[in-house]
Amino acid sequence: MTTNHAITSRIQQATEVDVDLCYQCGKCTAGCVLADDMEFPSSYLIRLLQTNKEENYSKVLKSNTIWLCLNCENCIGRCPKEVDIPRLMDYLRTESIKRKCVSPKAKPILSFHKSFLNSIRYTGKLNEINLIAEFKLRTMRLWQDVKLVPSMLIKGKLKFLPETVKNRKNIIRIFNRTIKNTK
Amino acid sequence: MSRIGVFICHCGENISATVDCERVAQEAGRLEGVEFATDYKYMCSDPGQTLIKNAIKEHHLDGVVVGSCSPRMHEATFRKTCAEAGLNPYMCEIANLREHVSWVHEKGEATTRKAIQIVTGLISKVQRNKPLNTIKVPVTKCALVIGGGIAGIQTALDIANCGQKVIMIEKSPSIGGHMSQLSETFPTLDCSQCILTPRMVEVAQHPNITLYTYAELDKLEGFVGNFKATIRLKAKSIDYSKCTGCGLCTTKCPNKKIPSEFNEGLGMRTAIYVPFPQAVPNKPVIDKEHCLYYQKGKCKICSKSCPTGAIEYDKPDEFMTIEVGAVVVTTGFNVLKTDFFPEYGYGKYKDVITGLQFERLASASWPTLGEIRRPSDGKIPQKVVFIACCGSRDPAKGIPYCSKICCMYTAKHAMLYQHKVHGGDSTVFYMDIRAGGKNYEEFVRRAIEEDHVNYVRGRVARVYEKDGKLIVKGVDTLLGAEPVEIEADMVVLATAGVASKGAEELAQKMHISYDPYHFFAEAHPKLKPVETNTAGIFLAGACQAPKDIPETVAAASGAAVKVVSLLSQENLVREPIVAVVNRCAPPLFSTCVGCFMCETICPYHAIEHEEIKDRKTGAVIKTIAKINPGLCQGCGTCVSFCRSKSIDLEGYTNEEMYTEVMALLNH
Amino acid sequence: MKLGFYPGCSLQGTSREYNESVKALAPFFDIELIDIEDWNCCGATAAHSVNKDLSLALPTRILALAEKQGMKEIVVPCASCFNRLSVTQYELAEDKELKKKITDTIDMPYEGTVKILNVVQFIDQYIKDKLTEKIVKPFNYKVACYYGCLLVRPHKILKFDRVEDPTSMDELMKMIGSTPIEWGFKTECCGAGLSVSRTDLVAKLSGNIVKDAADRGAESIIVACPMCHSNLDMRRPEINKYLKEDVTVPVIYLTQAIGLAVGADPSKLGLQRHFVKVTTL
Amino acid sequence: MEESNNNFEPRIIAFVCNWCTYAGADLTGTSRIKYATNVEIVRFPCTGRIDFMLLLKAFAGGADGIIVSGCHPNDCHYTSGNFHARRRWIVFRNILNFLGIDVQRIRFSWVSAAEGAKWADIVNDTVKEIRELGPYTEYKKVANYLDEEADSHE
Amino acid sequence: MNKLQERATDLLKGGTVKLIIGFEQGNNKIRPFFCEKPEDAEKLIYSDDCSTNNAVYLTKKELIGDNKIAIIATYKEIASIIQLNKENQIKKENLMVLTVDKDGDVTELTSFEEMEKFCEENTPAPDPVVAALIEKIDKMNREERWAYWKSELDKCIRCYACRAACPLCYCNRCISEVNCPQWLDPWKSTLSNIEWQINRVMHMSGRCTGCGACAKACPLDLPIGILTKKMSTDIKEMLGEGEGGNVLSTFNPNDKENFIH
Repeated sequence: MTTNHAITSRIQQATEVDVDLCYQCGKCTAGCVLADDMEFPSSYLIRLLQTNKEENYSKVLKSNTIWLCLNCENCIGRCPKEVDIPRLMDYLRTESIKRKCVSPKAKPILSFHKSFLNSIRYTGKLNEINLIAEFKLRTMRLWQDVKLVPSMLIKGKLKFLPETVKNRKNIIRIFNRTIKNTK
Repeated sequence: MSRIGVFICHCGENISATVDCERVAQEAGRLEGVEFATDYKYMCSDPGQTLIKNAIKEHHLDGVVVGSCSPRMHEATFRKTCAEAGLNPYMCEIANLREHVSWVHEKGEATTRKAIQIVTGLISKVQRNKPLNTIKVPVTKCALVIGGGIAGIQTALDIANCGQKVIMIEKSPSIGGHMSQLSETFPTLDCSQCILTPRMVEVAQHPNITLYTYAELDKLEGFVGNFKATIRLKAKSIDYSKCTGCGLCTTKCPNKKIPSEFNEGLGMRTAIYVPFPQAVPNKPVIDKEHCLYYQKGKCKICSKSCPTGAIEYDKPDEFMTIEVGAVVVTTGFNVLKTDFFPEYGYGKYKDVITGLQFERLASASWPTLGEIRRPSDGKIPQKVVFIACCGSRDPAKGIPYCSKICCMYTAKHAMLYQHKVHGGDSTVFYMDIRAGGKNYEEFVRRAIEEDHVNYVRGRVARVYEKDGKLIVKGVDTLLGAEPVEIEADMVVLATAGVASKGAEELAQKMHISYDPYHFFAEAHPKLKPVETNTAGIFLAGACQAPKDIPETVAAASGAAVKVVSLLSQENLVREPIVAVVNRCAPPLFSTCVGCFMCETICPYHAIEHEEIKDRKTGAVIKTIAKINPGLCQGCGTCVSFCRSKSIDLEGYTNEEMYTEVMALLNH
Repeated sequence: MKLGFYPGCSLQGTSREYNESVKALAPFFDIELIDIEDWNCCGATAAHSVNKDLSLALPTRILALAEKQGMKEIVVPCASCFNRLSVTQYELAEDKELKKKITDTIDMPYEGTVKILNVVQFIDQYIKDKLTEKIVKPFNYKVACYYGCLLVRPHKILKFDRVEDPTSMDELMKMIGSTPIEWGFKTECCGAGLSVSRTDLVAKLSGNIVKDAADRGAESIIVACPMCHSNLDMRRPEINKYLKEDVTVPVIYLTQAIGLAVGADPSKLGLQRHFVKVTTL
Repeated sequence: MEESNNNFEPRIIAFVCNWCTYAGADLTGTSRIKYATNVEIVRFPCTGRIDFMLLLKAFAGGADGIIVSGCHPNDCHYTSGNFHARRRWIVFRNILNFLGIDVQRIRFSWVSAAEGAKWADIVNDTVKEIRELGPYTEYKKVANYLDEEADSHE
Repeated sequence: MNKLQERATDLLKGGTVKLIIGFEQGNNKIRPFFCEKPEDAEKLIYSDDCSTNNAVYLTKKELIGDNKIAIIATYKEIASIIQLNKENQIKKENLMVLTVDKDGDVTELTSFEEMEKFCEENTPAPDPVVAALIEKIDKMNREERWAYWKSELDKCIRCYACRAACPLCYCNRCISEVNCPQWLDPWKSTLSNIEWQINRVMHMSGRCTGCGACAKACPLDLPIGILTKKMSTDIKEMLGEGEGGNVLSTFNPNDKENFIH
């Protein structure tokens, strides 16, 4: 595309979010609980997209901002122009994975999401032990939360045997049709 | 047999260069009913007009077709020429041979033939034309001004000073409006009441102005020059002819805990009250909703304390019908209250206030004599945050438009605060500073440069209270969107200006249009800014859109001139191009069958019901439509809608138009 | 009275006590909660972070199962599941093509007719009227009601309570004898999905919440979301490390508090499963 | 009377409102933009005034094509005449089409007082289209039944 | 006597109404019956097989004068009465609307809300013959349509039975009688026959209740009923429901079309 709004148009097509609606009031950032921890906060991210410059777009996709976003919806709840930032973040994360440019700082977060989905891919339900085990392997954070395990067991909060959905084929089919790879 | 005269103009060479004008005249002359036909170089010139006049007299013409430039150019000229020769001006039609023929076609047979066809069509039309007389409507020499804020005051005074009568109605107990609530005014920082109150008094004392407070418009009928307004005079429960305004009653009233409208709920008033010390008229009314006597049937302390026996309970509202020639609507605006804003606490924090409330806190007439103390505990706030664009430019929850006045008053507030609280710290969160206006930008810069108000570009997401402080979570977008958190003692919201309550209902009563936000709509955004689409009804001030005082006063004077120019005429003269419902012999009286489906089609509400009554018994025989010629603007939409062809449009009748079309084609 | 019930994964594992307390409360009001047969995980944050279609397909399967099993209303105690199911229902209702695509993906018919109730709505609708008369032991404490994000946002879709400063839980707590406090973090995010992957951030966010409640004298924090609970409760050591103080205010599910008030057995309400001891109560 | 399509000159009547299209056509003139001579303009105060019967009568009177034009939506001098007209044409056009009357021969348009060039384009387009369609013989035949009968008696 | 006849007898005997417009069994078909005397009440029957829409009589001053009358109404009459009322042609205080259910019980519909409700509940199924014919014509190309209508309407003898049968054609003076200008040639000709039908349909737009009385009245059985039917369907599709059938004298700024350029 040779237009001067290729990036924003593509985003709008995929998500129905029109980033040009944003007039940079910053209210989203002002209310964001993690704004301080992000490389740059949401309103700045939108400004980067508004420029429609490829280098700014890749800056966005490489940032940890999109992974830190908790989808708590504080931003859209208050946005005077109803720019759906959470939905935008979902899209940017997917794009970031596609382009294989996930921020190294955000790798644990993505690993967690993948472990989570893998856990339900085969059983249909989440098993927290499997989830934690896979997450630890993926991130090599072998000692994290180990202290929690005994007390969790005592309190009956962990189950070793995974519960499964009866119609497992159905679940696997859903995964195969939507997301082929969770590695 | 008709005697039509045809006059073909060469327009120098503008027409004759491509149209054979001589031949057009010749061919026209051969047509049935044409008595005289000629061509001439400049028909609009003096000799040209004399030629027409002479021909009319000499040949006893009963109709004229001038083939010349566009009727939008010279129709009025030639009609006047005909009138001067004793021919009814509406017996003259213009064939547009210049803009629609000679200037758009090449020279040739087809072009001349087209000219002949156009002339032919109009010759046939003019044969069907009827002489019409301009409509004269008498004018009632009095104006009604609805609303007694600065807009209404200025309008009323300007009209009255031109020697015309004015009736002003104001729904609250005193005139003065929002301006009377303000402390100082931008960009000069002069005291609002000091400049306003003399004018309020002038209104009350002006021999040409009759003021009714506590009064509302109930009904408006009629049309330009001839309105009939019904006014509801709400019962004040006080006989003003006896009341001396001593105020004793207000000190005795036991119900003292009613949030005062004038003080935006920050102060309290009694049930019998004068809204503020400088009120005009300076006499109390009883607020029935809060009066113990009206609510519980007991009390009457005010009556007992009144030295003149002026209190009169249980008098009903009265209705008064007045006749006026023009109406000016100056009903002003409202601002959103703090409870509109969830993220700023739904109005539950006492120290989160609106700009209008800040005006009261900063006003010299406030109990603290203008010393700024916060509402919750009366402490002097050391840190104040001002938030601009509260509800404005917020299509999601507020209103999409810019309220326009907030940038300036917020700068003024911050400046007043800095002047009054030495060592105080004020922050303004803004998105853009819109300070277009004489001395406005300079004013805002002064706030920043001289009074050191901290301007931060960004919106505030949330305000919450902790340990007696208001935590304001904002952002500085100029620092790469850096979150900013301020622990403030008071937060002032520049809440959006919105249409006044009941604006929609009022507009419907008057048949004027309003925009999606219920602000009244002007007839043209640029060229008719104080007119409405209904002739004779004008607008001024913030009932039209948020406006500051200078703009409001300018609009008010503008509206006043429109009213005065209307009222200074004995009669309104209107083009007779209006629709009429036919009448015929009994027993039909009219072919109109009274289905009234045409009522909704008329943009001017000109279609009325007319009862045809038996002359002897007075019994209604039939109800038919009647077009009010004062309201009708002559669009003719009702004419082509009417199934039984009972309505026709003078100047463009069915027969005239039918004949023109058929004649065009038959030639 | 029978109602459909979707527990979700958390309520089967880390948040067993939430499940137990909802189930323990129901019989007091003659309500039977019936699990959706063969339910699956809703996909939570992970699914919509990684793939939109998946994040819609998983909840759609759940709703389709409920429809198939003849349920008109389902109670979804987990705020995250409630949010995902509601958002999915809304999005599919808004976009017919999307609905077709997703129903094709799950190989099941889906209409979108099931009404989804969160735990507060469930109590409001089926318990509130009879609540006062059933109280045997008023829950007489100062409490901070914590709503979190997923219960109230996005307001356009969930249409639940006031989006800022909601009050429905406070009303219920008042009914059982508590004094809800005014505080500033009712709807601020606890860090939710980052619990495992970025525990440091969760400690900070949840820490701010716990501290504000404790500073204002709350004797317990009332929640209606398993994620909020596990962050505020299970992550307390990390929180206290971040706060550099020992905050001991316990975190209790709304259903547990009501359960105690109507006289349910504390062990059946799962109070013993909490990390921050509920000794004061 | 048979005219071959090549040198067939259609008769077209334009029904226009005074405030927008008539003024627009005046602007075409003042801008000296040239267009075909086949169109004659009839001036109405408003499109709302244009009776559908006049359109039928124009065909009956021998018009091969018709132009109806007025102010753009929201620009009506009388605020809503064109909105009413639009509804009228929506219904009318459907009825004509159902009856097999050639609605392609009626060109509806909005031309503002500033669109002098658009007016010229519309006229030229319409003339071209009608020229391609040929004379509206089938309607004329129905309309001139008296002539036809006279012809057959000869 | 059945319940209807009993009620009619009572109404006339007590002088509640001066006239009851209903139906009676004619020689081979049901026909309108004007019952003025109590002893005639036994002739009254209830049937929706009558080809006439009796609401047509409600605007005939010479028939009803200023008297209170009753009408035995089926769906057709009630739908027309609702529309007539919107057009200010009904004096409600002088009109009693009676209907009979399948058990023979007589109900009086006292308010227009009740009548609207009745119509909602008793909307007849669309006539498949009409629908099929419309579909057939829609499928024709324009030339075929023109040929079809030209040959059909050529037969019209301009007896105006369609006008006389229609309860909503109540004008004091029909456009066909206007002679300044003479919009329609007063005699039978293909052109003026077509023009007449276009006028009739345009004038019915938004108002037609679809009772079909026009078509049933046509002595030549011309398919004129499908013109109004087609128009009504199109209007609903393109413009939605107008206010009070007032389709051509109301508007929506967002009305959609695709032919104005």
